Parts: sequence; structure tokens; C-alpha cells
Amino acid sequence: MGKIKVGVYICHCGVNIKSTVDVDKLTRFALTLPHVSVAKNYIYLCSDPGQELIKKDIEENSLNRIVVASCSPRMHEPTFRKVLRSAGLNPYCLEMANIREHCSWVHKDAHKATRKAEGILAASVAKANLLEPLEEKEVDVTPTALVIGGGIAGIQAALDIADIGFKVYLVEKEPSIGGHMMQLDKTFPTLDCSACILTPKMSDVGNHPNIELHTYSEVVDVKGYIGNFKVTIKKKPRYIIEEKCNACGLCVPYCPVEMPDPFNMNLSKMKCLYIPFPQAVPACYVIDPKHCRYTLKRECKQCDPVCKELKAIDLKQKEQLIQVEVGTIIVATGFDTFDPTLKPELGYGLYPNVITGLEFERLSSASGPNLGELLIHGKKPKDVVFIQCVGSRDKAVGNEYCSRVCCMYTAKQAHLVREKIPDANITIFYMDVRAFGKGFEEFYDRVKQEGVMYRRGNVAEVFKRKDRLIVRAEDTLMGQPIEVEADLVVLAVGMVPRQDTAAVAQILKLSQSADRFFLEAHPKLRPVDTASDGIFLAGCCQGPKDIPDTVAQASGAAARASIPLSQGKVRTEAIVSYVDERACRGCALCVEACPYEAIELKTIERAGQLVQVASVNEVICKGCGTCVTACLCGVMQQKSFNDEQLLSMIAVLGERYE
Amino acid sequence: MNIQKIRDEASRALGRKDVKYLIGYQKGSYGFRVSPAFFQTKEEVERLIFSPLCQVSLAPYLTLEEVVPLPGEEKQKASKVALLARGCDSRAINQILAEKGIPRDRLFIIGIPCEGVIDRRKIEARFPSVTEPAEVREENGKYIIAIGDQSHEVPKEELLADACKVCRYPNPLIYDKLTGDKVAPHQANYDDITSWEEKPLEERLQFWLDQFSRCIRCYACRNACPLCYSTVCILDRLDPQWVKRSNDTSENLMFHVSRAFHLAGRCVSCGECERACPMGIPLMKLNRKLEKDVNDLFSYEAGKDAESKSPMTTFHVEDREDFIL
Amino acid sequence: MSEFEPNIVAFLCNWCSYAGADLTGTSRIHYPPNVKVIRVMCTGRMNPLFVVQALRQGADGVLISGCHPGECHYLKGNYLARRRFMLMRNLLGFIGINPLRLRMSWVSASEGKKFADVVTTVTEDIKKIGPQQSFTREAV
Amino acid sequence: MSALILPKDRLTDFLLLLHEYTLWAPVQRDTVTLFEVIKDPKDSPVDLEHQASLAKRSIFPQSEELFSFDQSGILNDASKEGSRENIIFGIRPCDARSFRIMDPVFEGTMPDPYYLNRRQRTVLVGIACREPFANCFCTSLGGSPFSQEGLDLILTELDGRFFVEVLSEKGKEIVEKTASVFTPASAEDGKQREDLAKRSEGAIKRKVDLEGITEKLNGIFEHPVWKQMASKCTACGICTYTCPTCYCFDMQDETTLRKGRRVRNWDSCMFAEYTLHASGHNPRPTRAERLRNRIYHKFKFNVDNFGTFGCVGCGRCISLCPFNVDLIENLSTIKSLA
Repeated sequence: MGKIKVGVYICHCGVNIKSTVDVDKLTRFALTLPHVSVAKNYIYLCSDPGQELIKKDIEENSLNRIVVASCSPRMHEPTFRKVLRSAGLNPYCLEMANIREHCSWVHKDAHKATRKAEGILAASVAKANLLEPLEEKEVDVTPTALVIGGGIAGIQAALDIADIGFKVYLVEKEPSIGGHMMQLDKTFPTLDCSACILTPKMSDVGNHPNIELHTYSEVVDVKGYIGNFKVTIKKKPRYIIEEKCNACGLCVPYCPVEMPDPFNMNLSKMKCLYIPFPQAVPACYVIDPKHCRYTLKRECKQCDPVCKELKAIDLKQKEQLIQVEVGTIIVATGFDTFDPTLKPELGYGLYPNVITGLEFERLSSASGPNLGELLIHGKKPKDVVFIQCVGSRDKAVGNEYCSRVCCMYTAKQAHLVREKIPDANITIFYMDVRAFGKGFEEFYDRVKQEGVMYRRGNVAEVFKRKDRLIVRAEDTLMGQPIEVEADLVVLAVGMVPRQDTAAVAQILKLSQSADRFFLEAHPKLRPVDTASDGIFLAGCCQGPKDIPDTVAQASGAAARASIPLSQGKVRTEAIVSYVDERACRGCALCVEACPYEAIELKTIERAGQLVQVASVNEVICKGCGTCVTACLCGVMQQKSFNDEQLLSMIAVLGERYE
Repeated sequence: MNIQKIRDEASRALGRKDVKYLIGYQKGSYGFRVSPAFFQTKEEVERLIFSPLCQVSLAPYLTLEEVVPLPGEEKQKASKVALLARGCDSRAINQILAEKGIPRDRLFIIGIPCEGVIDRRKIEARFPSVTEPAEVREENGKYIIAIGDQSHEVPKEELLADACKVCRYPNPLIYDKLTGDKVAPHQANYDDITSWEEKPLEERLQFWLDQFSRCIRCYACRNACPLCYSTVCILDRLDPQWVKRSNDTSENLMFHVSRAFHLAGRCVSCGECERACPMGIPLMKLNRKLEKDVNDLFSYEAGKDAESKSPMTTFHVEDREDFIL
Repeated sequence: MSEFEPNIVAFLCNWCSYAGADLTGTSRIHYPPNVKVIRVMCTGRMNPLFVVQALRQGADGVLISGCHPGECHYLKGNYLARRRFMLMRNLLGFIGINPLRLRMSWVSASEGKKFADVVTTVTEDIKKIGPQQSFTREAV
Repeated sequence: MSALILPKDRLTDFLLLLHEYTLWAPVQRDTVTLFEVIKDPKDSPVDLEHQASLAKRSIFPQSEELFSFDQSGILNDASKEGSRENIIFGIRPCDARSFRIMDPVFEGTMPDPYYLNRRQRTVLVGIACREPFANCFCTSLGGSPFSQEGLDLILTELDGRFFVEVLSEKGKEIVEKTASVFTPASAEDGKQREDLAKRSEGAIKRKVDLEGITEKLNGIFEHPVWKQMASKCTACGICTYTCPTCYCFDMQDETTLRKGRRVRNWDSCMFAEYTLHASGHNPRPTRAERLRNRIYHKFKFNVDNFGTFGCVGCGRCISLCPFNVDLIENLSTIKSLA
């Protein structure tokens, strides 16, 4: 590249930087730094004219290294790399000096801030002097996607990708897709029946030519990288052959074993040869191996002969491991509901007429245990109390976040009670009512009109006096303790991350945020991406959401996941490790240190000898540089972060220049 | 220590057609000196000696560029190097094998249990300016020292090398032939390290700055170390130059910290570095500190076998982190 | 003679601590201007010898910061760094360099406040122990 | 010139009287004895018993800044500065001779101000070797334990006192400045010195006949003997750095962001980097070539260029080599080659 010519560009960021850092002084300072031939400052470098300014200078002054002193590289590095590329310069000849987030925004003293900015800039220039042009490799993308989770999020995402025209593998660990939404009775604020709007989408999934559905299955291993993931799916035996079963159900009466019905929140019983719910997709029965006498003790087998024609029952079925290759992955593993026994003062589990919101949905649902009739101990409850924010906005149980759905589903459930038991006394204890969504406030108003008593107060405890439940609370508006009698107490439990979140994170190499839900790549600008290229998030696995938000995000994730699929190629990391084969000793410390198995030993000829040296797979390498530190001879290096470059920055930052 | 037994093993080794030569010891050029020697034929083996004066490790000769065939070279597949290995040497060999420094099938190891060796500085201080050939043998806790025609007795403790006083592995851990009777190992003892760490920081710093300022950067400590055998050592690199060629306290401190740190989890405490140092800098103190920590924190010891993975490329989730904010 | 202002070099991993420091900025949480940051992709890239090099170059202290255990963007970089810097810290102490000159912290992308606290603590501590001059490079 | 007596218990007074000089003397540092600048002779006792190393660094320091610079140009140039007058006290006759061997190198066609400034401003106060050390072989190189060559003053330790001989004007100045500590020497003292000198010379056991070695070297450049000699060498720099006549150096610029300095450092022909080309090619790829070069330099090139061997026979390279690479042994081997 010949002589190094550095251009330094200092951004005012309006007043964000300028108000604390003396940008003119900084510009003059820049000109004293080695190889700096141009130094300018400008009000908004990220703006079009700002970008033009840099572009023009590169072309006119044949600059070959650019230092931009502005905001965090995590913010605008891509922007300015594009500028370099458009000016015909290698985008990796850019170094950013973060004088906003790390300087002007965190320091008051203008003099000190400016001195620090000088240090930051000087270090960046020192590194820029040593930067090398890099190239991103391109790899082909397998034009298929994997969607993990068959709730509404997964269903929507799968349908969208499939409709765009790519093959989708949809993996659901339950026997049917549908997820939590299928269990709901009506949905707020429109009160349309949850199942009625969901089941058409479910059958679409079942019938879609581009969707390969794997229910009662789990993803157990994911290898590879964007465009080339190798996924292992474990298909649990359902002891009924999916292709053969026509869901006639003739076998069911012959099954002697009863078990609680998880779909009905264990409020009713069913046979251990069952179909989760009538509209299940696939429409196929399943045998619960934890209850079936044959799978447990090799006895019974009464169902087997019944299915004479179809021969759909196969009690010898084994679990299968299926390998699929996909280009992108959408994680839509959903949520668990908060376990209210963690708040014993509320009496859940102790008193049968203290139930959760989800249990209420089943009780109230026409397909539920009492076919829609709201009965407690066989009779209609007269006094019904709802308690909001159970397990949400609650430091004591480690959930600081708001679950975003409880206010509205409580309002909805209160409305349903009023509908089913017109003379019931309904009380709702709440902290704040958050009715932020479209039509939410209106619905909340309507429910209040229906004579539902909203009391702002924290519930201290739920206990029994004689044969009645007493809810004791502090009314924070009246500022006085109150007691309310109840026949039914409904706990508005919030959403928590699924208990297997950490395990899934391990398999997919995802990180979790403080609230333990999956962490998105950027809270505002990349809300459905993850830090791992090619893996996206949809629905409540990323944080609590209501149905419309979930569907919206699922479509978003589907769109994001389809981009590499339709482009057919992805660019790989450019900032990878590289080996100086002339000096590598082949000790393989780097091989041991690499988290991705991206390094292996190969044999080369050196000075007439065959020797072993390390060799880096640039597609697998993610550019962490752990191998570089492991290497004792300094022959393993990382592009854009090699020892020489980092030591040059250390030298500058350590130095006290005046 | 029966020298004849060792010579027999040596000539048997040289008798093998796959053994190229044998690395051993012979009488040195003067006084108490013993010299490393390379034996090609059975006849030469008569010169082979093994005595408490045989202090230098022979392991470094396995990785010096022109001595040993490099891995994988076809025509030299058949050629092994034989060498005498004491406990510490055998650990060094294990460590080198673990780091793929040389393939096992290039080595023929004659293991010798070791009673400990004499520190040349100590014996030359006791008998200065001895030019005529001298011999030493050990007899029940004493060294019998023959200089010319007169003979002296010195209690072993007074001349024994410090590294040997705390040697936990006097017996070879890896060998093809073992000759001689097993020796009782010493207790691990890090009192010197722990007591040093009770001294005030300032005193420690002054001590080490003084030691480092004395260093002449001859690189003998590195070159004598059986485990410093990088093709290119970062301390020699110019791009980047971690350590300038200038000899001053700062560069020397960097040199010694780097040297010690690169031996973390690798040093087999043979004491070669300290022995080689012409400036008498107590280098083993640094090595032993790291050895102790690697032992205490990661429960790892270098050179115990030829397979184990480096403690620096592995971890336990529950590793200590009380120093982290 | 004005008050001693320590010169501290910080190595932050790109995914957690650097992002955390960005958040400190975005949240306008103020902290002492004594720390200047070098960004690397992962704590695993941070060579303990950098610490000695920085101190030699005139730095009074070094801060190493990365993702919390189990949260490393590259899975295990921080676990290896934890071992490496534990040893280096002890070794420095052994030769009499105050271990407070090498600090390490876990700061996640969401812990902007914590980053400010860490910087403040480290700066205060180094103010107490004073400048490092005993083995600064001649050229500096 | 006249001879004097310096009572042993007045040695410190003698040194104290020389305070205006920078005083170099052998002092014990833990297990080793080195030449160092001593601030106060009272609290750093001089060690005349052991063979002290590194006298040469008093005139040819291992590292010296030649000049410093910044973007504006050269800031200060050490060659312009005059150093203080040096005294090297307790230097051995062989070390004193070594400067005579190095001088022509630095005088030469390109006089080296840094070396020469110091050299001219240095007084050499020697101590005769009553007892030669194990590997002393100065007599094989035309020197002797009592050689006065290159010295300004020489002390011979008789029991309880030093027999002091003034050998130059510089030496004269010194004894005049310090007259108070001396008493006149008797003929008896002189005789004792003579006896000691004979005895000491006789006590040197290690010898090598260098007659014709240079010619011999002419013919054996490619001889296999070099590889065999070098087989136990690990290519460290002990022999060269502790050698009083090795003068190889390397210059490097040490820069920071906006300033820098040019430094001259000792270099060693035993190091693999010594002749390593930027291309990666090294004309002396193995230890054999390097060891050969060292012997050729001292016993051929130096003779060809300056008419003397580049060795004074101090034996330090032998005593300090960890692997018993023995110069005397090697020279004899070379001689014995057919």
C-alpha cells in the first residue's frame, strides 16, 4: 500500500461531543501525530455530508487509513466502513476513537475530557498506522431454516419463511403445535376465541409443502455457522405411527390408564393414550411412556389390537436422531408461567380455590374441564378476587420486569366472570394498570363500567377464616388495611424464561440478559437478531409479549432469517486469526484454547523438513483471539488485533506526553 | 549409583539399529567440570560417567535445531536419540512430548533415579581454583571429593543443589529402560515462597529490581531451559519487540516476567535456568512461585505425563475469582 | 504540586464490557477520566504480558474487564482469562508490584452503572498507592 | 617509576580521596563479583579476592543512548558530552590489556567518540593476580598475572599491605592526590613482589600453544570439527558478554509516539539473530558457524586486521559456560588437527 497517509475526522455529534471536548484543539493535536496528513472536525460525520467529506478527502488526498473520532464503534463502525468501501478503500483500514460514550458523555471537566480524547485519538492513530486491509470471504448458504418452538411465534415465523419459498423445519417438543395460545379462552381486547383464530394457522402449517414439522421432538445439537448449521433433532417415540394414525380415537377406550391432562392444567383427567386437544396438529395420538403400563413394565398392550386396519400403534418405537442442514435458525421457545408457590403467602397449592390465570383460562374455556362453566367445587363462585403482578415487578422473586399481559388478561377474565356470573362481586388488586396497547385502555374502561372493583393495593396474604378465603391487603389509595372475602382467587401470574433456557443457550451459543430471557443483538436496532450470526429470536423467549407483538416479532424474525437464504451467500468474519507458518512450532496450545474447533494441525515442509503447524479455518473462526494469547511464540495472531497493533496502543496510552 | 550398569544400558542402546546416538555425560575439561557428550559407538561408552557432578540437564539437546531429527521427516523415521534422564529430565521430556515438541518414537530414554546433584557454585566456592580433574562420589550422606591425590569429605546438604533439596520426582516418570534403585522423593516445600510473600511489597520490589538490574541478558537461562525451545521466542522478536535489546531494569524486568510466565504450568523445576545464570539471579524463585500457584489453584503439575492438557488452555467453572470486581 | 492523577489503561471485551461502558455513556453516568480504553474482541485475547508492558510504558494501573462467567460471547475466553490474570496478578505481587495495579472485573452489556463504579474504585485505589515509576522504560 | 606502600587498612581512605572521579570497583553482588560504580567505598567493600566480571562496561557500556530525537530533529547528542573522569580500581592485568585490543577497533577509520571519550578519561588502577584462577591462561597470550601493560597504577597485595607501582602520568596524578595514605616502599617489598610474580606465573596450570594457530585456521573453515565442538553449546551470550575483548554491538531506535532515542547495545555472535537477514536468510544458521566465527574473529580476523589476538586469556568464557564449552580445549583441538 506504499506510504501510510492517515485522515483523522472528529465528530461534534451536534453538541454531544463538542460541549465537553475541544474539537478544534483535538484537530490541531491530530495533525502532530505520525502519518496524519488530514485532520478535520464536522458537526455530524454520520450524516450524508459528513460521509461525503471523508469520501472526498480519501479520493483527493489518496488517504489510505481513516480514523473517525466520534461515537462507539458498536454504533457507527459499519457506517464508516461503507464510506471507505464506497471511496475505494478497504473498509478495514478504519479505526474509530470513541470520544462520546467513553469520554464526552461521562466527564464534566472539559480540559480533562479533551486531554483524554487526545489519548484515545493518539492510540487510534497509532493502531491505524499498522492496520492492514482485510477481506471477508463468502460462503454459500443452505436455503433452509430451522424454527425451534411451535407456539404462535414459531407458527407465524415458519409460515412466513415457507411462504417466501424456503423450506422450514419446525421443531416442537410437545405432541402438537399450538403452545400457550391454544390454552387461552378469549383474547383481549377483542374477545375473539383464541383457538378459533389459531387453529387455521396450525392446519396451514400442517399442510404447507415447505414446512417439515417435527413434533414431540427436540433440538439436541447445533454445529457450524450461519449458512451452514448442522442440526441434530431428537424425535421422541410417540408409539403411534404419525403417517398411519387418522385420529379416529377408537383405541382410547381400551386404554386402562388415567393421567392428569396437562393441556387442562391438570384440572381434569385423560387416558395415557391421548391427543392433546381435538384440533391438534399433527392430528395424531400419542402414548405417554411415563404412565403406559407397556412402556413401563411391558404389560397391558390392550390398545394395540384395536388398530387393526391402520396398524398405527407401535409400542416398540424408538427415539430417532434426525440430521438436518439449515442456513438460519429462529428460536421461538416461548415462556413458562410464574410458579405461585414461590409466594406461599398467596395460598396457592394450599387452597384449591386459589388458581392461576392460565388455570382460569381452562376453566372458562368451552373446551375446558367444565365445558366453559365457571364452577368451583361444583358451584358458581360469588366473590371473585383477582391479584395482579404475581411474580412480576417483584424483586423478592428476582423478576424486576413487567410481564406486560397480566393487566389485560385480568381485565378480560373479570369481564368473563361478569358474563358468566352476572351477580358476582369482582375485585382486582393491582399496583398500576398498564393498558398501553391498541384498544387496551378502552377495554379497561369497559370492564370498570361493568362494575368490577379495582383496588390499588398490595396483597399481604390469602388465608382461610372458617370456610371462606380472606384476601388481606393494604389499600394504598385509602392508606388502610382491608380484607375481602372470596370464593375464588385468581393469581395473575407473569411470564418467566423457560426452565430449559440456559440449556438451549448452550446448544445455540446464545447469551441471556439480566432477566434471564435470551439476549437480542441490540435492544433497539436489532431486536430480533442475536450475537450469533444467523440465529434470530421470536416471541416470549426474548421477553414477555402479548399475541400481536409476538406475531409481529415472529414475522420480523422470519424476514431477517430469510435475507441470507435469499442472498444465497454470507460474508464471513474478516477479523480472524492467522498463523506465521515459518515459526509455528505445532505445540497445539491454540488448538486446545479455541472455543470453536477452528484450528487444526497440518504438516508442511519447512527448510527441507516436514513439520506440523497450526492452521485456522477462517469460516469457523469467530475472531475471539483466545488462541493468540495461548500461543507462547507469538506466531498466532489476530487480524486487526495483532500484538504489534495492540502494543502500539498500549505504548501510547501508557505514555504521559505533555 | 553403579556406573557399569549405566554403561551397559548405554551400549545396549547404541547397539540398537534404530538409535542414532546417545546423549550422556563425560569428564569435563578441568576441575569439577562434567561435560555433556554425544556418544555414537559402543566403544565411546567407556567415557560415559554419571556422578553427583552431572548437574546439567540433557533434555535441552533434544530440541536444539541441529541435534534431533524434526518430526515427520521420512528418511529419519528410523533414527532415535537415546539419552540419560533423571526425574526432572523425564518430566521435561513428558512436557515436551505433551507439547508435541518431539515425537515419542524419536526417543530412547534410559531412566536413572537421582540422589540429587552438586551445585557447582557451592563446591567451587569451597575448593576454589581447582584445575586438576576432581571426582565426587556419594557415601551415606557425605560427598567424598577426590582432588588430585588428596580426598575430602563434605556433608551432602552443604553442596546439594537447592532445586534437588525439594525435588518431588527424583525417579524417572517416563523411560524405556530404568537402571538403578528408586530414590525416596522429598516433600514439596514452598516455605521459601510463602515466607517471601510475607515481606512488605516495597522490600520485594527493591530486591527484584536489584536482581533484574544485574541481568546481562545473555539468555543463558532461556537457552539452558529444556522447555524454552520455541522456533522463534517472542523475546527475540522485532515485530513487535516486546523487550528492547537495551539492558536496563525495565527491559530486564519484562524479560524475566515473560520468561517466568511462559513457563507457568510448564516448568519442571530442574533448576537449569538459575544454574546457568552467570549473574547469580535466583530465577527458580519466580518459577517456583508460579509452580506453587498452578498447583494450588488449578491442581496441575507439569510433566507428570505426556498427555495432559495445559492448565492455561483449560479451566474449571468454579476456578477462584475472588480477585475480580 | 497538583493531586496525582493516575493513568490507567483498560482492556475491555467488545461484547460485554465495552458495550457496558457504552451504556455508561448513554446513561450519562460520570466517572473519573483516568481510564483509557483499548477494545479487543474477547478477554481471551488479553495477554497478561500486556499488563507489564503498560506499566512499563508509564501506566499506573491496568483494568481488565469482560463478560461474566458463562456469558462469554466466545463461550470460554473469560474463563481462560480468569486463570491467566490470576497467575499474573500473583506473580506481580511476588516481585513486589502492588496487585492493585492489575484489576479485573466482570461487566456485562447491561451494567453501565457497574462500569462507572469499577472505574471509580480502581482510580481511587491507585491514587492511594501512588504512581508507578520504579520500572518505567527509559525511552518513555 | 617509584614504588609505594598502601597499608590495607588505608584502602578505603585511598578510595575516598578519589571522590571527584567516578569510581568503578569490583563489588560482591550476592554470589557474583562485578565491576560497578561505587558511591561510597565505606559501605560497599571492594572484593579483590574473586574474578570480577564486566570491567569493560565502564568504558563500553552494555547499553548507551547515542542521541535522542523528536519530530523536530536530534535533541541531545551524547558524543558531544564529556563524561566525568573514571577510575577503574582493582582491574586485572588481563582486563587492562583488553582495552588495548579494543582501542584500534573504535579508533580505526571511523573514530567512535562515545568509546574514545570515556577511554581517554579513564584511569586504570590494577591489582596483580597473586593467585591465578582456575582457567587463567593469560601467559599463553603473552600476558601475565603481574603484567603492567595498559595500567596507570598497579597494586600487589603483600601481607597486610599493597605494593603500589606508578606506571604513567595519570597514575602519578593519582598518587599525588592521595599521597597522605602512602608510605615509601622498601627494597624488601620489591623483592617480595618479584617472588609473588614468579610464583603466580608458575601457578598457572592451563596453557595452550597458539604458535601458528592463525595459519591453521586458514585451512579448516569447512572442517567437521566445528559441528562437533558446537554440539554442546546452547548459543547463549555468556562467553561474549563476559569477554573483555568482545565489542560487537547493535543499534536500535527506541521510539514512543512522538520522540525516540538511538541506543547502542552489546550484541553476541552466538545469538541466532546476530547475522539474521531481513529476508529470513542467515549465513550462520547453526551454532557450529557461530562458534567458528567467534574463534576465527579472535584468533584470525583480529590478527589480520590489528596484528593481535582478540583474547587476553582471562578464562571467564570457560569458567562461566554452563555446558563446559572450553576455549582452551577447543584451541588445542584445532592445533592438533592434521
